[in-house]
Amino acid sequence: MIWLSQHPLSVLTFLPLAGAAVIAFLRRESADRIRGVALAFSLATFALALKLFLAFSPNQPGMQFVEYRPWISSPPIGYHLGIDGLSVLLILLSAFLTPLAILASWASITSHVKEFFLFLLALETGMIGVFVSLDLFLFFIFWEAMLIPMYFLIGVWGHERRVYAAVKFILYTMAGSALMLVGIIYLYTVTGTFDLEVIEGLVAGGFAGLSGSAQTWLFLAFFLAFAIKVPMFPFHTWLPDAHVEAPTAGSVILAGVLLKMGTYGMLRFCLPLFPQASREFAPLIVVLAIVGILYGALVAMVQPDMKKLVAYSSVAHLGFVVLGIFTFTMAGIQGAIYQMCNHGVSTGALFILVGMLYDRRHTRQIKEFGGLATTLPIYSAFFMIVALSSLGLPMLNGFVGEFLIILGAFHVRVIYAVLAAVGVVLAAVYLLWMYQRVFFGEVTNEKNRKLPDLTDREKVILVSVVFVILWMGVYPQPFLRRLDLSTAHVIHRVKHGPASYALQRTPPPAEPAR
Amino acid sequence: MITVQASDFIRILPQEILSAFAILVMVFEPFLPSSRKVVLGWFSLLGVVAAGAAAVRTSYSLGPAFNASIAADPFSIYFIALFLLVAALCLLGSFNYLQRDNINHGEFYALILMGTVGMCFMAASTELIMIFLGLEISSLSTYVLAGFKRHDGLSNEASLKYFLLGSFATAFFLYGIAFVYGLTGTTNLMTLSERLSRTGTGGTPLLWVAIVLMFIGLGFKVSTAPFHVWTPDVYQGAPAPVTAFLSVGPKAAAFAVILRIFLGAFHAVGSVSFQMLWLSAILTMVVGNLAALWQSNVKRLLAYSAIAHAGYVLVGIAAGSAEGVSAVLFYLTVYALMNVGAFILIAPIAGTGERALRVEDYTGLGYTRPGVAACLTVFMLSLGGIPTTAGFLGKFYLFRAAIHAHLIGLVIVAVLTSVVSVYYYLRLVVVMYMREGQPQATSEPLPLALRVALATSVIGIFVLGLFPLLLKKKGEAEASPRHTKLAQVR
Amino acid sequence: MIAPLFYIFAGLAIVAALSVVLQRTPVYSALSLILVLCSLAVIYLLLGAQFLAVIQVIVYAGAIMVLFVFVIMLLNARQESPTDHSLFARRLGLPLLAVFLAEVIFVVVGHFSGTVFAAGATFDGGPGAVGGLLFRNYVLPFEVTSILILVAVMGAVVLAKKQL
Amino acid sequence: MVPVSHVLALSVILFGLGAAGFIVRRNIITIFMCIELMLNAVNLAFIAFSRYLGDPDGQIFVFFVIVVAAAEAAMGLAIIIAVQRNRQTLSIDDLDSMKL
Amino acid sequence: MATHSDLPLLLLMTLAKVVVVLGVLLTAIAYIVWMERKVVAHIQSRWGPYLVGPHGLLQPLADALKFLFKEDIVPDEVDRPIFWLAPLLAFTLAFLSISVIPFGESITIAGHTIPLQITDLNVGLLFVLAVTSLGVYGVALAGWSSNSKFPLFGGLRSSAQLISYELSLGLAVVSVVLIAGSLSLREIVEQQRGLWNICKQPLGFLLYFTAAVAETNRTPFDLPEAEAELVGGYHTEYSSFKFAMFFMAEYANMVTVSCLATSLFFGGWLGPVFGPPLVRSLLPVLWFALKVLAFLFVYIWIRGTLPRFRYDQLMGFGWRVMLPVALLNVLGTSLIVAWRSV
Repeated sequence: MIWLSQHPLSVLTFLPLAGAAVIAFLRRESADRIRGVALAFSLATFALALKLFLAFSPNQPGMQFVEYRPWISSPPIGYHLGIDGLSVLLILLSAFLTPLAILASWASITSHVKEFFLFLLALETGMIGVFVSLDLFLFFIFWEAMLIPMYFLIGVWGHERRVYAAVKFILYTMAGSALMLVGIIYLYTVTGTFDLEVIEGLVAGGFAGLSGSAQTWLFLAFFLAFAIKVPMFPFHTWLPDAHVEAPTAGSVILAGVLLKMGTYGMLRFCLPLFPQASREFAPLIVVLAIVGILYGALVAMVQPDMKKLVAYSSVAHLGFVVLGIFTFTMAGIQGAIYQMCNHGVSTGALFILVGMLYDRRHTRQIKEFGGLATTLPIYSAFFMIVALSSLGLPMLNGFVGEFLIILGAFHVRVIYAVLAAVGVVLAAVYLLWMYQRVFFGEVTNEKNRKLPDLTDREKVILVSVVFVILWMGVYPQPFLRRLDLSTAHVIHRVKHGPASYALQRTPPPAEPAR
Repeated sequence: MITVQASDFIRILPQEILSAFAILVMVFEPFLPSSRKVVLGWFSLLGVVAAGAAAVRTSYSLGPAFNASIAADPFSIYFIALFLLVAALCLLGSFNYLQRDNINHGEFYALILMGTVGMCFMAASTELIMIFLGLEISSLSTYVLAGFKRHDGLSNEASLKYFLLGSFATAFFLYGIAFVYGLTGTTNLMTLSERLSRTGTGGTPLLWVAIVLMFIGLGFKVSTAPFHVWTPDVYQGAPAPVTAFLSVGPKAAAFAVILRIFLGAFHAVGSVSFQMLWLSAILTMVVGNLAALWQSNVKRLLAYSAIAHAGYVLVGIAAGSAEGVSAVLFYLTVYALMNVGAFILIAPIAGTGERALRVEDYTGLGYTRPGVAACLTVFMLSLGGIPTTAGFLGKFYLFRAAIHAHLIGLVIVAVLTSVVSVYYYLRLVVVMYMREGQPQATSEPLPLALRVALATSVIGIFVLGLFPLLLKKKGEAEASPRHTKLAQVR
Repeated sequence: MIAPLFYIFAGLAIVAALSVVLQRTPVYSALSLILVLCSLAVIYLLLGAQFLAVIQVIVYAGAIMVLFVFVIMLLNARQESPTDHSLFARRLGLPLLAVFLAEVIFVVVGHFSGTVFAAGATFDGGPGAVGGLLFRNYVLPFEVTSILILVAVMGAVVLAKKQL
Repeated sequence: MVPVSHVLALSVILFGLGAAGFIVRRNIITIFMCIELMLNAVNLAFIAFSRYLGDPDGQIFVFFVIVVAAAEAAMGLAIIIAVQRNRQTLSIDDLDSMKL
Repeated sequence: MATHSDLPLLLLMTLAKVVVVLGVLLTAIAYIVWMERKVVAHIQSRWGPYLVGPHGLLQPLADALKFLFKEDIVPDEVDRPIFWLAPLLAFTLAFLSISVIPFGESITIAGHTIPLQITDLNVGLLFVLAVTSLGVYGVALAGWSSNSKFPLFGGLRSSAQLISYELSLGLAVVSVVLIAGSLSLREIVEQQRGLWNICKQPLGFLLYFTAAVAETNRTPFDLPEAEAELVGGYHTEYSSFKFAMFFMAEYANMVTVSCLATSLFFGGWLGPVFGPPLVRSLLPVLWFALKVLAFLFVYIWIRGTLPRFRYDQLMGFGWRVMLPVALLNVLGTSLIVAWRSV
């Protein structure tokens, strides 16, 4: 037990996997017990994550709760875990969304229940693992391993074109990460370690082994992987397919967490490790991000399918995040991180809402609906709040993030801020227009007249989401406070490049003894 | 007169024991009724285990034997252990198959053992004559095994194609040896290496010719492009457990020979063999992976995948370093586990006469036979190189060695093609889990022997995927301190 | 004495080898091959390898080729019918092969240009010499050959016997 | 005396003819015979080198090649018989039942 | 090794020897046929040839004329080149192996010592084996090229038979070689001065002779031309001179095999030698000829008394009896040789 309390990150990471293992031994027929176990484990994980979040000290620089243990001695790969403000938020987000996803699929998943929840929990381990790894190799393992459960979630429990979507998803992501693997190995051959902190220290100390062109290529290798994952504008085509075809839980996790891994990777790896290249490529990336914002918004506007609309809105929102990151300003990056969480919560919630409607009507076409506000009043109210959060209404969470990002962009170039603001307006247009068509007016389709309103389980989900939305909108301080040092650190690294940063905050782990 | 000592015999103890068991199998064969031939199978398995024990014994008295024509060094012990593992898995996987397809003849087991003997000799020999003989023993055994379903046209055809192209390749290999001999006056690898570096004949075009010829010959055996054309037909036509055997055993043995010859004896020659390996690696990876995309027959699909994997191994060899060698050794073991596993699993799925072999036949298998499908999924993921499976770490080590040797372009081709490969590996997973319908595949329960073999492979894949050093340390011992030591005996 | 004989039999061997390749009837190919083998045996003899020359005739011409002829007769293999299945192989393979072999000849001739065989004082190609080597230096390969032959026998029986 | 290169040239020519025959011929028995032709070319090279180096070891190789050729012949012809029995053909072009 | 100055003379002498041996052999063959007919006739209480010449002694000549002048029929469907080649091959090979057999010690003419042997190879015995191993082709190709059912069967049978019995034959010879430690026939003969090999290798001789009878397709192993089943066997379609060539080849083979048996087991030309130098050098030839003649008589005698085997009996006997016994014989001999040399 003492060991467990001393290794909170390991426990947190592998608790869901333990749950998956338990489920593996449950009988296939007892579906409810399986669901219960899954929920219990995910809630336990969430509790742990919350405890970790609270225990995380906002004033202490560097990584916290560090665990180090040599794993493979040749090449020296360490089981190196640790979190900073950035990861603690994302872990919390993952741990929060997983129980919601489980609840959201409680009734809608009826076939192969056992496998479904098994994969879902395994997926959670993968996600948390990605956020806690401080060893490039370990990170890569979680990064790739996570694809498999997601692939199954989409491919087995998805909608009509699920196989296509699943394969497209996995191939796109793997193509990107394959090059990242080459980059990681190359980085290792140059520096002799996979340890993120050690490499970062070397780079900051003006490490001579990494020439300018090597840095550029490495940056591109890493960035491509992350850009595909985000997805940034020209690499986004897998996203609508995957989101639309995935089951609700899949979409929630996909939009809520998986996309964040891309932006997380940029912050964690691209910027600190390759500062010079990051600075060089920033203008191009910012432009792409803005294109993504506008393109995503415009395409979302014309979607006849609600889920697809939400999916494209993700492209736009993540454009914001990338824009914020590559402003290299405190406000921009903080806003970006905050927006990552917001998007996770509100888009996740939107997918859950669309999923609920789909469970009732087995369609997501906007034209099939109309006047739902009269038949489903509670549902409509929740939908409204979430939609407003997503479009960035002040007092709700979306506003804080978008505001900070636009602020950051403003510092770089005014035109960026203006264009981003146009994106915000467009978001309002497509969300509200959709809301209007679906919920207002007369009930046009007879099938919609007799729909049951929310069940208690659904209410629990939505209430918790709305609670978070409000809290994050009204009182962002607890979150932002924990980001300060991490953000400052990233900015320092990227701005001052390999020039002067000599501060070694945590001693690099000693070379493992044989 | 004849200077043969007792230690000489201890240094080839595994081979001796295997041969003895093979002969005993033949002796007992006529006395067993057809229904009880499986006893011979278990007996052969016993022989493999005994040979394993013998290999342990041999590892305590390392050194050259029989006038330095063979060496018991860590390198050879490693490969012998690998071959024994492959033989054991294939034996376990074949018991039921033989009975079911009514080809339950004792010769099968004897041939598997003999083939293993040949492969052991290939890996252990430091004399080109012995390598050649080992190659022939393993080849002849596998030619017969490929055609073991005598009344099946496909099996005949496989056997014939394997035989014709194999002999063709052998001729090239031999011709290469002839030129090496003509140039250096020796066929002993150690002497050869010495003479090459001492006389500086390394650069002569004649040696290049010899190297190219030998590489063509060995390239056929490991099925690198463009010498791979036989592979799909042979793998498809041969009985599935045999395919398992010949997709790994002779291939690994030929790689052992390539390592010994190209990195050991010819290391002084350098550039030509490197260019060749490099080019061949790229071609093989691209051809194997792209061709696999269009296959609808599972065995053919895996055949092209096996071609592609030869390409990955070549990446490690092209690195030309001790690191590369150790990566290759590790990878070959991993490859053995996953490929043998996949092929022996195909057999019970395909049913009597191997009817259900199309990818579509696997529809819904994930639900009708969850265990089988899960195993197959593990093999596919490992073949595709997904982390936490050994397949990933294997590739990782190969790529690391190559990047260390500044072969970045090669590695990029390798990773991209391996992404392509994920597509076709996942096709099986897709049909098993994501398509509705009743599987064409049979649903008889797996026999115990097969379960043991599969469990070994799956557990091995995960254990090596997470704790590679259990094996990797060994692999490194073999390759260190310098790869040039390969041909020498400590 | 040796040189003219060599060129005569070398020429014979080439012509016969061409005939092996060009004949459409397997029996003719087989007979041409026997001719090649015998010419080569003579060349071996000229090069001082008496034992191998005789072995060549006994084993190759007398056993292996008999087996071929026997199988040709058993399967009644008559003239092969030309097909264009292999057009690709011919178009691509033959030129490649030709280029490669021309290069090999060029390299080989270049490498050994001007060298003649040393006067064969140290060279003994009789059965005693070969046998001595075989049982002293090459005793392991010799013994391993028995495994090879066992495999071949077993294989031939497994594949060709009517009833096992 | 005959120059070494002439003997080797003969060897290469024979090898090449064998390889060409392997590609061109359609009858599997003939193809097999072409392989034998190649092996003989190899043997010739060995004997030439052996004589050239004054080293009898090369002859040992020839001895083993002949033994192997015999084993291969036994095996190969058995395979050919098995094929003929099941497929009633000796043409390599008819043995294409496995394309895709 | 001959030096260059000797070369023309050597060639000339060799040529002369070839001509002489060939002449003698051809005549001998003719009269062996006559002898066979006579002996078999007497065994069967008949007279045999009696009309042409005294005791039918000119009968061989008449036969030869008949063969030469009969119409040479070549059926339509035959494979012509091979149909021609087969008898030629059989004939040539049969006569080739005689070239290494020593039929006497040596003869000295005008200061030159001429060994009574066409060539003395140090691998002479192997040469004989090599040539006999090629003998299959004549028969097999004859059967094949006739493009006719019975000849084909005859040819196949004969090939199988030759291959099967060649092994035992070779192994029997190997045991002699083991004792002699040489492959040169001259040396093997010389070594028998004290004791003939038949005393050391009785089993070997039995094996050799049985296999030899089978190798020459003689009764009781004359399956390839078993008239009852196969009409005339492989030479059914042959007529006239081509048939004669087969015919002569068969008898030449008999002679060769007998010569070899004499050299290997019965001391070759060895025998009591006396008289003037010329007689001294010619007497061995006489001994040799007599021994060979004795063997030929045994051949004929067997033909006259034993019935023919059935085909499966023949193969079974070859593989299940002859081969194992021959192997054991080699094993035993080599053990004794090894034990002696220690």
